[in-house]
Formats: sequence, C-alpha cells, structure tokens
Amino acid sequence: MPVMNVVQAVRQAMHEEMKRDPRVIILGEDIGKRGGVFLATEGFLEEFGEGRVIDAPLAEAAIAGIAVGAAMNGLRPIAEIEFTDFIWPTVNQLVGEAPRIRYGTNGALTVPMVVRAPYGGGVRGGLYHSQSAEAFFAHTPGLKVVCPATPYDAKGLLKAAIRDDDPVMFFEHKRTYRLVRGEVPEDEYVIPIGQAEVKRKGEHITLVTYGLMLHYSLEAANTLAQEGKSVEVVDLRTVRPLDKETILASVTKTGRVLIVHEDNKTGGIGAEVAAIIAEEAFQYLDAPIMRLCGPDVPAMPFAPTLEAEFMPSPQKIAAALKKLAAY
Amino acid sequence: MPVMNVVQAVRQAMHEEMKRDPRVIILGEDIGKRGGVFLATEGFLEEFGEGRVIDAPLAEAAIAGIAVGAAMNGLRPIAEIEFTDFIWPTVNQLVGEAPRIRYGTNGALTVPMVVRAPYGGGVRGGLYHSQSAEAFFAHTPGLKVVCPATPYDAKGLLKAAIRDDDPVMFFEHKRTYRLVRGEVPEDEYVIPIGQAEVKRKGEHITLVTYGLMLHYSLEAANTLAQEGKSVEVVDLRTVRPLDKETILASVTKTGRVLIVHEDNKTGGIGAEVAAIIAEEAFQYLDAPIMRLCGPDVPAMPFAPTLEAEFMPSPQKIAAALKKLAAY
Amino acid sequence: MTNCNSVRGMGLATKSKPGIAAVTASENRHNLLGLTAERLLDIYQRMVLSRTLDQRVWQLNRQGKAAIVASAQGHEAAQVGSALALDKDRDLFFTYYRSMAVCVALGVTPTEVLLTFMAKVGEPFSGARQFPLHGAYMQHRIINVSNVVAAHLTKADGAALAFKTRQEFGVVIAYFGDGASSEGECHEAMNFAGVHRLPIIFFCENNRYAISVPLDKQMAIQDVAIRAQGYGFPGVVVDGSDLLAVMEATGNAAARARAGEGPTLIEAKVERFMPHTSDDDDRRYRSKAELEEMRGKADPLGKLRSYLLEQGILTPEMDKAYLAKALAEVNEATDFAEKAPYPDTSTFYDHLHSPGTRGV
Amino acid sequence: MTNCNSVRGMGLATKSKPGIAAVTASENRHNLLGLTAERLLDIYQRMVLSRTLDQRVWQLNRQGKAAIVASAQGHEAAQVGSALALDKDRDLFFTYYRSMAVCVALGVTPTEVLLTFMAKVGEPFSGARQFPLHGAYMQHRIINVSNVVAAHLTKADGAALAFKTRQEFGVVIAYFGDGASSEGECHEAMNFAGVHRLPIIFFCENNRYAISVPLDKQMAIQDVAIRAQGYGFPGVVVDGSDLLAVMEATGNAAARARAGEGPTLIEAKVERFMPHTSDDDDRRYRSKAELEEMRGKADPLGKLRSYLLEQGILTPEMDKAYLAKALAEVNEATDFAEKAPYPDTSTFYDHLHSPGTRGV
Ligand SMILES: Cc1ncc(C[n+]2csc(CCOP(=O)(O)OP(=O)(O)O)c2C)c(N)n1
Ligand SMILES: Cc1ncc(C[n+]2csc(CCOP(=O)(O)OP(=O)(O)O)c2C)c(N)n1
Ligand SMILES: [Mg+2]
Ligand SMILES: [Mg+2]
Repeated sequence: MPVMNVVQAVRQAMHEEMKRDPRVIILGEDIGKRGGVFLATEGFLEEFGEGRVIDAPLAEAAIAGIAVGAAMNGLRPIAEIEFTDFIWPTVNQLVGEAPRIRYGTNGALTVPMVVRAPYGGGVRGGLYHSQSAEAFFAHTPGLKVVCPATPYDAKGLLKAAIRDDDPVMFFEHKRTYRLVRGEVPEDEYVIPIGQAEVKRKGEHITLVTYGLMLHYSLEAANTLAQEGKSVEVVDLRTVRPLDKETILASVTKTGRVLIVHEDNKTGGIGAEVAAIIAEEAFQYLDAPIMRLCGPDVPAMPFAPTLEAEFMPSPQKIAAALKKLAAY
Repeated sequence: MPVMNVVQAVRQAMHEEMKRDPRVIILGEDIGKRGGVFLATEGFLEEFGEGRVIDAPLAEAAIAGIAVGAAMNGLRPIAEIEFTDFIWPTVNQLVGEAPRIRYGTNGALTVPMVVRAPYGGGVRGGLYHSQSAEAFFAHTPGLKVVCPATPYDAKGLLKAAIRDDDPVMFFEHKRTYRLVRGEVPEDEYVIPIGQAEVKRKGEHITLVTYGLMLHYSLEAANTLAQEGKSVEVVDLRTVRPLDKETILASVTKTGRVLIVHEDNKTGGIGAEVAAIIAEEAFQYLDAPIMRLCGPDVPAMPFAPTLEAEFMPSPQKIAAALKKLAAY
Repeated sequence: MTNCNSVRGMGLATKSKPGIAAVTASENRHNLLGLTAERLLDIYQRMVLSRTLDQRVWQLNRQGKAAIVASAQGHEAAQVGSALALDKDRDLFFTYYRSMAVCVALGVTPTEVLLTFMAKVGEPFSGARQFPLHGAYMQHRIINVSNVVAAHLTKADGAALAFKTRQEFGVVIAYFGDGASSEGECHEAMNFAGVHRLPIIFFCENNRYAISVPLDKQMAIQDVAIRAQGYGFPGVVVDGSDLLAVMEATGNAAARARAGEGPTLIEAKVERFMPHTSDDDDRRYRSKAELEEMRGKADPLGKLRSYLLEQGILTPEMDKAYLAKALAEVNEATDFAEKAPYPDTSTFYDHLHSPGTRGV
Repeated sequence: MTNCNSVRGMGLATKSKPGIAAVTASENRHNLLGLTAERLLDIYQRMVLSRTLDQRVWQLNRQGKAAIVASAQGHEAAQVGSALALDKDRDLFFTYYRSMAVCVALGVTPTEVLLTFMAKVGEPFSGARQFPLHGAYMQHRIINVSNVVAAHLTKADGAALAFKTRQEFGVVIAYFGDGASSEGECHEAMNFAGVHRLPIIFFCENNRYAISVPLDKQMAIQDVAIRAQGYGFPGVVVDGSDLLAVMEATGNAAARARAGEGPTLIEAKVERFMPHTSDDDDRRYRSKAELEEMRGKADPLGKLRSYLLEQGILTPEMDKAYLAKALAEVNEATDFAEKAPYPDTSTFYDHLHSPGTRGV
C-alpha cells in the first residue's frame, strides 16, 4: 500500500472527488497557482481550471457564504480557510446560517459543503497560527465536525464529508500534515462520519482523544504498557456527532477515563465527552473522569519555551495516566 | 426598596455608571433616539449626548471592533448587540481579538469593555430571535461571561462588568426583561463577577442553572418540596469563570445533580459543569449527573406548539428532578 | 459602457440614465418597456393585493393573531417591479423580511402569506419554524433563509456562481435595505461578484432608515449606488415609487447579467410607510410631519393608479372592483388561516440532518 | 474640498493631487515639504537600517534562528515616510506584520527588533508570545495586536473615536495591504470613520498581491483609493516608492484629521521585493521576469539615494559609511539577541486577566 502523509491524503481525497463529481468546486485563499499554503491543492488549478478552483479575495465570511449559496444551488463546494485562526469571520455563515438552513426551510434547501481548516499548534505558530476551534462548531446543531489524525482517516473522512448532504467542518492538524505518515489503500474507500475508532485496545483505562493528540496518547499508552497498565485509546475522529456507543462501550469495560485534547480545557470537546459519560455510564466508573487539555490561556505563545508549556505531550499524558491508574 | 423589572435594572446600572465615569460610552443599533429596541437606553441620548450615545450603522463586527479599540485607548465602551442571534459577526473581534490582547501584549494593553446582548427564547422569536450564545464565549480564555436572572443581579453584575478591566459578555434573557420583577436597593452595590449564588437551600438534589431557567427551576423545586424532596438551586450568574467552589460545595452535600439550561445541550455550559463535578467531586456522587437542556435543534421554531416543544419548562424540570430523586 | 451612473452628492452632479428616472410621465412609457395595458393592469392588481394583505396582517397583529409584521407598504413598486422584470422560471429571488410584495408578485397566494404570519400548517416557507415569509419557497424560487441582515448577499453570490459554473443563464436578485449596506458581508459579496462578473443584481431598497437609524448616521454619502464604482460595476439610482422606472432598471440589469457582463447595483429610493415592524414605535424617532409628508409624496400605488387613470387604462370603477376583489381574497384567506391548526410537535425533529446521519 | 482624488480606471482619467505624485524631481521637493537636508539624511539612514535589518532576519531565518519573517523590503518609503509625517508623541500607529520599517522609523532599536524575531527575553511587544513585532510597544505608540488581516481597522476607528471623545488631537494611522481591503471589516471601519469624521488615516500598501493572489482576482478595479468615495472622504493614490510623495500625502491627511475634517484613504503603490514570508515560495506564482523587473524599477531606497546624490546632499562616501554603520548596529544586535535567553515558563500565566479576577 502507498505510504503518505496527512496533507497528501487530504489532497488525494479532494482530487478523487473532483474527478468523480463535477459539482465539486474549491474556493479559498492561495489555492490556485500557489496550490495552497500547505500545497493541499497543488496542481488543481492546472487540472480543473479556474471555474472549479477559485482563488478567493481575502474575505473569509464571503468564502463561507459563497460556498453556502453555491451549495444551496446545486454545487458541492469545498471552502478552505487558510488557518483556523482566521475562521472567526465565517461564524456568521457557519454557525448562524448554514446549519439552520435544512431545518429552517423545512427541508427545501440543503447545504452540502465542506470547510477545511488547518488548526493546532506545536508548529511555532504563536497566538495566531495555533488555535483550535472545533469546540465552537461542535456546539452547533446541524453541523458535523471532523478532526482526523491519520492519513487513512483523513482521506476516508474527507471523501465522506464531500459526499455528505450537510455542512461539514473538517479540521486538519497542521503538525500532522508532514509528521504523520501512514498507509493509504489505492482502492476507493469512505469512512462514515460519526464513528470513533479504538486505535489501541486496552483493559484498565480509556483514553479518549482526537487529532495530533492521538499520536501523543499512543506513545503515552506504550509507556504505561511497560508498567503493566493497558490503556484503550479511542480516537473520536468526528467530534460532532459524537460516537457515544464506542465511548460508552470502552468506559463500561475499563471504568476509568482520561480525555486528552490540545484545545483549551474549559468548554472543550472533553467537557461534553465527560458529561456524556457522567450521565450515561456513571455506574461503571471507578474513578473521577480526568481531562488533560490545553491550559486556559488564549492559544499558545510563540517562544519555544512557552509553546512547550502549553502543549500536552506524551510525558504529560503518561503522567496523567499514572495518576488515574493509581486512583 | 424599589421594585423593577430586569430591563429597568439594566438601564439603571448603565445610567449610574455613565454618570459616575465619563469614560463610559455606549454604542449600538437604535440605542439613540429610539432608546434601544427594548428601551434599555431610553433617554440616554438626551442626557449624555451624541458623543457618548452612538447610534451605530448596522455592522456588528464594527460595533465590537470599535469598542475594542476605544477600550484600548482609554474609554470604557458598552457595545449593544441588538439580539444575540446577530452576534456572530462579532466573533472575530470578541473571540479572536479582545480576549487575547492583554495576554498578547504582555499586559501593555487592556480591553475594559462590555458587550450586552439580549438572548433566549420563549418570546415567539423563531429561529433568529431566540438563540443562546453564552457557551461559545464561555469557551474562550480571557473573556468573562455573565448571564443574570434577576433585576438585583442584573444591576449589580452589570456595574461590575462596566468597572472590570477585561472584556465582559453580558447576556440578558429577553423573557426576563419585563416578566421578572424584584427589589433593587437604592444604595449603590456591585456584585463580583464569578460568584454563583445559592438561590434556594436544599438537601437532596443540587440544581445548577442560570438565566430564565432559574425561575422555572425554582418553580420546579417548589413542586418537589411538596413531595418531600428539597432541592438546592445554584444560580451560576457568571458562566465564565465558573464558581467551582459553590458548585462543588453543594454537590458534596447532596450527591445528586441536575443541570438545567435553555441553550442546546451538546457542548453547552452544562457539559463543563458536569465535567468539573465528574472530575472534582466524583466520590460524593450518588447518581449520574443529569442535564435538562434545550434539544439539539437549531434554535426554537416560531410556531407556538414547536416553541413549547423546545423550551424547558417547570414541568419538565420537575419531572427530571423526580427521576433523579428516584435513582 | 461606463461603470458609474447616477452618482449624486460627492460634489458631482446628479446623473440619471436616460430612459430610467429621467423619463417623465408620457403615454408611451409602458409601451417603450414592451408592457401591454393588460400586463400593467395585472401588475397593478398585484400591488393592490399586496397592500391589502399587508394592511390585514397589521390588523391581525393588533388582534394578537400574528406575532410580528414587517411591512412592504411604500416599497411595492420597487418590489413588484423588480420581481416582474425577471424570469420567474429560471431566476432566483433572495428576499428579505420586508419582501411581501415580491412574494405576492411572484404568485404566493394570500392564504399562503397569512399562514406564514400565523405560523400555521401549510405555511410553505419553513413549516412554521421561521418568521413570516422566511425559509424557502422553491416553487416560486424564493429564498429567505434567515433574519440576519445582509447574510444572504454572499449566498446570493454563491447561487449566481453556481449558475455561471453550470453555464445556465439564471440571474440572481438579492434584495436588501440601506441598513444592510453597512455590513461587511455586503462589501465582500459585491467585491466578489465584481471580480467574477457574476449574474447578479444587488437591489437596495433605500428607505432612509435602519429601524430608527437615519441615513446620515449610517453613511457619509447620499447614494449607496456610488459604491458600485469601488467594485467595478454600474450603480443605478432609481425612483422606487415609480413602477416603470424600476422595471426598466431591473430589466437592463438582468439583460446585462444574462449576457455575462456581470452585476449591477440598483438603488431604489423608497419610503417606509409603517414603523419598522409591528414591534416598533416610529413616533420615537420620526416627526409627525415627516411621516405625513412621506406618505403623501411617495405612494407607489397612488402613482401607478394616477398613471393608469391618465392613460385611460384604468377607470375608477375598475379600481374599486380590484380593491373589492383583493379584499375578498384576503378575507377568505384570513378565514382559512385562522382555522388552520398549528404544526404538530411530531414535526419538531424533521429535517435536522440528511437521512442516515448518525447521532446529532 | 472635493472628496474624490486620484481616481484611475473606471473610465475616468488619472488625477493626481498637485504637489504629490505629480511633482517631478526638482531641487525644491524636500524644501517645499519643510524638510531640511539633515532631516532627510536621518530619514534615509532609517531606511538603510530597516533594509539591513530586514536582510538580516532573512539570513537568521535561513539559519533556523528566526521562525518567520514578513519583509518590508520594497515598502520602506511608504512606511518610513508615512510614520515620520506624523507626530510620534501623540499619534497612534496601528501596524501590520509587514511594518518593520514603520517600527524602525519610530525608533524601535535593531536589538529590540531581533529579539522579537528570535522570541527572546526583552522583546518589547508581547513578551515573546507573539510573532515578531506583534503585540504593542506603547512607548512608541505602536499597536499590532494580532495576525488577523484587517481586524485592526475597526480598532483603529475605536482609538480615533477615543481621541475625538476626549477632544485630544491625536491622529490614528492604520496600515494594511491590498488584500486586507477585501475584508468586510475594512468596509465597516471606513464607513464608520466617514460617518463620524474620525481623525484617522487608512494607509493601504498596495503591492498587488495577497500572498499569491494577484490584484485582478482580488478586485475588479485598479485603485483601492476609489472606494473612499463610497465613504465620503478623499482617496489618494501615491507612488509608494517615492518617500517625499508619501510624506506629503500623509502630512496632508494628518492635517485634515487634526482639523476635524475626518479620514483619508492613502493608497501607496509599492512592490513586495521578497516572497510573502519566509515560508512562501513566490516562484510558484510570479515569473522570474516579473520579480526582476519589479526589483529594478521600484526600489524606494535606490530612488531616495539618487535624489540625495542629485541634490548633493549625499556623497557616495557618506552612503558607504551609513551602510557600514547600519551593518555594525545590526551585527551587534544579532550578537545580543542570539545570546539572550528564551522567556521563562514562569511567565506563562502572566497577564491573563485583570488582577482580582476569580478563576479563569
Ligand atoms: C445582522 C443583524 N443585525 C441587526 C438586526 C436587527 N435589525 C433587523 S432589521 C434592522 C434594520 C434594517 O434596515 P434596512 O437594511 O435599511 O432595511 P429596512 O428594514 O429599512 O427595509 C435591524 C437593525 C438583524 N436582523 N440582523
Ligand atoms: C483574516 C486572515 N485571513 C488570512 C490570513 C493569511 N494571510 C496572511 S497575510 C495574507 C495576505 C495579505 O495580503 P495584503 O493584505 O495584500 O498584505 P501584504 O502581505 O501584501 O502586505 C493572508 C491571506 C490572515 N492572516 N488573516
Ligand atoms: Mg432601511
Ligand atoms: Mg498585498
């Protein structure tokens, strides 16, 4: 099987879908000649032409709103937001409008569109090239929110997102783009939105995570294994809708939960996961539900020392797991 | 003591602060001659003049951004967003910018501003005059988010917000504006941001809530009292920062928790409250942490039948309390 | 073709496109536009119907039967004229909350209109989930998905882009007020439309107020139309109380759009006869004198009526009959709508997601 | 005063304000602006220093010592000229990521600049929490709180409003690129500034690219300045590689603002000599020929040097000495910055909230 990194998998997914379906168009900043700042659309302009690969003016609200309108009128747009830190101007369209259209028109109109946005830190991005935004969108009924961690998942989920008849937010962790490599089958496949995956089986502790933190969590699980504690690592993959069944099945088995994410702790995805468990698997719990998350500061500082202070690491995760195991 | 409703209390707080501090200005749509669509600024234009009471063009991002800039340069602006449903264009300034300025300038600049926004449903507002947005802002480090429920709290907290040196989001439930009346002392007082209040003492169940739902919860607690169950009702008042001490003290005592809010359930304030309890008071819990919240549909429909289906009511709350008591 | 029409203020002289605002009443005006007397009478009746219906919803509101009304009274010529200058079978109409007359012009029936105002079963826009006339009525190609001012303009771009991508010859018209022109998304939408020469008409109904905020607190210019220069397409000012002027301007813009020449910004100067909505009290911010003068001066119905009478197309008797007919229709619709039930709560979770979505 | 200057394209002829772009090289140009030879040499040296420093940060970036660089090379005359036409003690400078030459002009030292690029202790803008030159350096009245394009423009309005409210005579200048002009907030900021006649200068450094997106994909017009007409204040196009032209235009705008006459939009036509940032590869979207031609044609340093030589103000020897001095300063700064430590993690939670805040 071919081995590739996450950004290559993302590119391949879009490429295949654009070839498959002429309704798919892409719009965003620098996606044309430049091929995207991360080269996710390299060569697309030449292959698919200016009509389908649209270098947009620097106006995120418009990128989102135009995608919504095009989706309402029969296209399947992929809107690229250059960095998640610049996604805030789209909130009017992506929280206020798109997710309410199917419901608010009683099904007369649908909004089959995808918003791709590179997010996350550990890349010396400072306060404004490191932010996470998935929790904001995950609070919004009518939206689907995907945060893949591996090339395989990125490709299969992005294809599902493009084929979905609802708006899908697709957050790609920038640090996984080139760092994380993996096998991606040549044969066509699609991964359903809304399914978590147990990335490592275990008995003693359930670790729920997604995105870059999956990789750090797997490392930490290895550390724990050396100490005789087996950690089950659940990769949410989709953070809305959450796959309650998979989460609860694991917790029911282990009775202990650590939730790990890079996004700020308060009101993050971990809060909802914890609340679901505390509501629906209470009787199986042997220990408090723990969260290890990005601290509550406004994204991570630029200086390497301060950035490291922000980022959850395999070491910090392993320490939290040990604490939980010892409870 | 004078008795007044919530919008009168809000008006009085602003009035007193504008008289006290010449740096306080207000800007927003229709706040001038019109006195605001809810009359919260009635008479202000005449009293304080056009320089301090600014009828803004219909542009929420600017209302927010101008307030941020004015705050950075020595004023203490109150920005009014006419309805919370129209707050989304401000997110770039209020999530992306304002909360990061103190931290991102290493304390060189501060942003002492308040954003007031009427929110919530049960007023036949349909999908676009009923929304709640507090959870979005409460996920943002650097912001303070206040949701008062009574005239007394509204006045004391708004005065604190205006005097605060950080950006404060101040959400006023529209249905409480004229419905909820209460005593408001004539003497000056301020309620610190970040303090919850036990609005009713009880032994068996802790009910955590805020906003309009406080009143419905107190009604439901009365119902339960008739059946011999005493419910302690905690009014969060501030949803960021959360008053952990008050929440945990109550839960430690009762061992049972119901969280009630009108906002959509998934990823709402209730998720964070549940997560905190599940992490920090696990050993005191006798039952699953329950949430009764607005359902996960995109705000409430216009038709009265469908609106009622959305809104938590005293009856629905009482039913949930009974279920929890019986666990 | 020059890109700058009807620029007023800014130290430059007022200019009107020949044939539009500059045309004075003459027996040839409608013929010049290719409109027959019959067609004109039909249009007039739609305006009468819209006005009658509009007055009725205010009554229903005052009786507590309609929760809220935003009125098209004073805007009828702008709305009906622009809508009927387009192709109802292939164009798309992005309306806003004040667009009742657009809806009536396009064929939404009085019963349907009143069902939306009463939030009753059979309401064709949103299943009674939204404010009156909000949602989408695709049979009439009307889209009005939210109350958020100006949030439809980028969507209208997107819809126009889809037409262009598929090489269909549909035109999109997006209706909005003077207030909406202050929103950032309005700028972004016009800029993108200019760059991509989208088949779109930005139709601004400038009634000089955003709720209570008067024009001089909204912008430091007289005419929104001047902004079109900053986007590289024509901006046209038209007397929005003059049906024929509006039809000509819109027809020209549509032809331009269909020919691939790109967008037009049409600014129709109109008056808002009623308070902003039934929740508003305009006496707080408009003087009695202003209100009276405005109603007298710029009544689009009165103007068209005079024209039709002058031209001998309409007689006072016909006019009375039209009004009676409209009233009868509206009465019947009222009875029907009053009796209709509210939607059943079983519909509450319908159309939340595409079928097959796992979870919420 | 007319509100519409230097409008080009749109079928209208190019117009320049007398005394600005229209002035040709003559021995009187700087005297006409009230600038002495000494002052001009001082300004020239600041430009030399900025260029030298800019080149150094690229080297440091390529050595892995500076994480990212956005270059002011090509923009120096626009930046230095505009900054020095204002009052550094009472005006406010809202810069953006490309504003290194503004900072140097205002007196930020090479050491301070390099500390920001290396994220070291002593960095005066953000405590090394932000990208280079981001944050605020209030001693020099420089504010650049985020990387979000155009998000500072409404804040600049707010700061200007505060000046106006307190009846101080401060002027705010807000720097931004052609790309930023497409953002909705740019429109909202200009519109509000026009309505309230704020003491503000919108200073657009138009280098024809937003990263890789060329002007014709950003807007259907030639000059951003034309948009000022839609906001009721003057728009001025100026040759941004011509220091004196920039100083005059900015001086005029500042005088206007200080006199309570409101905003001006200045569009400085410049060239971006380097890739967008050190993370960019401009060969992907600009031809070699374009890059070479541009560098030869529009070098602000070269132009000022020629003028000074022509005028006999500068000699080649002096010029060499200036460059050597700049290099020495930059070398010293480099040594210092390289040796400086990274911030201690104990600073991580500082300045999160006002003192006394309960919880987070
Ligand atoms: C984004 C947004 N902000 C505020 C409102 C509240 N509001 C509803 S209509 C209106 C005024 C709109 O004025 P204009 O665009 O001129 O349209 P008109 O009502 O005059 O036809 C306002 C402020 C809203 N619906 N959406
Ligand atoms: C809101 C936002 N969107 C996107 C970006 C990514 N980005 C950084 S600079 C830039 C181009 C800006 O171009 P321009 O305004 O012309 O300034 P220039 O770099 O040419 O000086 C883009 C798209 C950003 N920083 N902020
Ligand atoms: Mg209006
Ligand atoms: Mg540029």
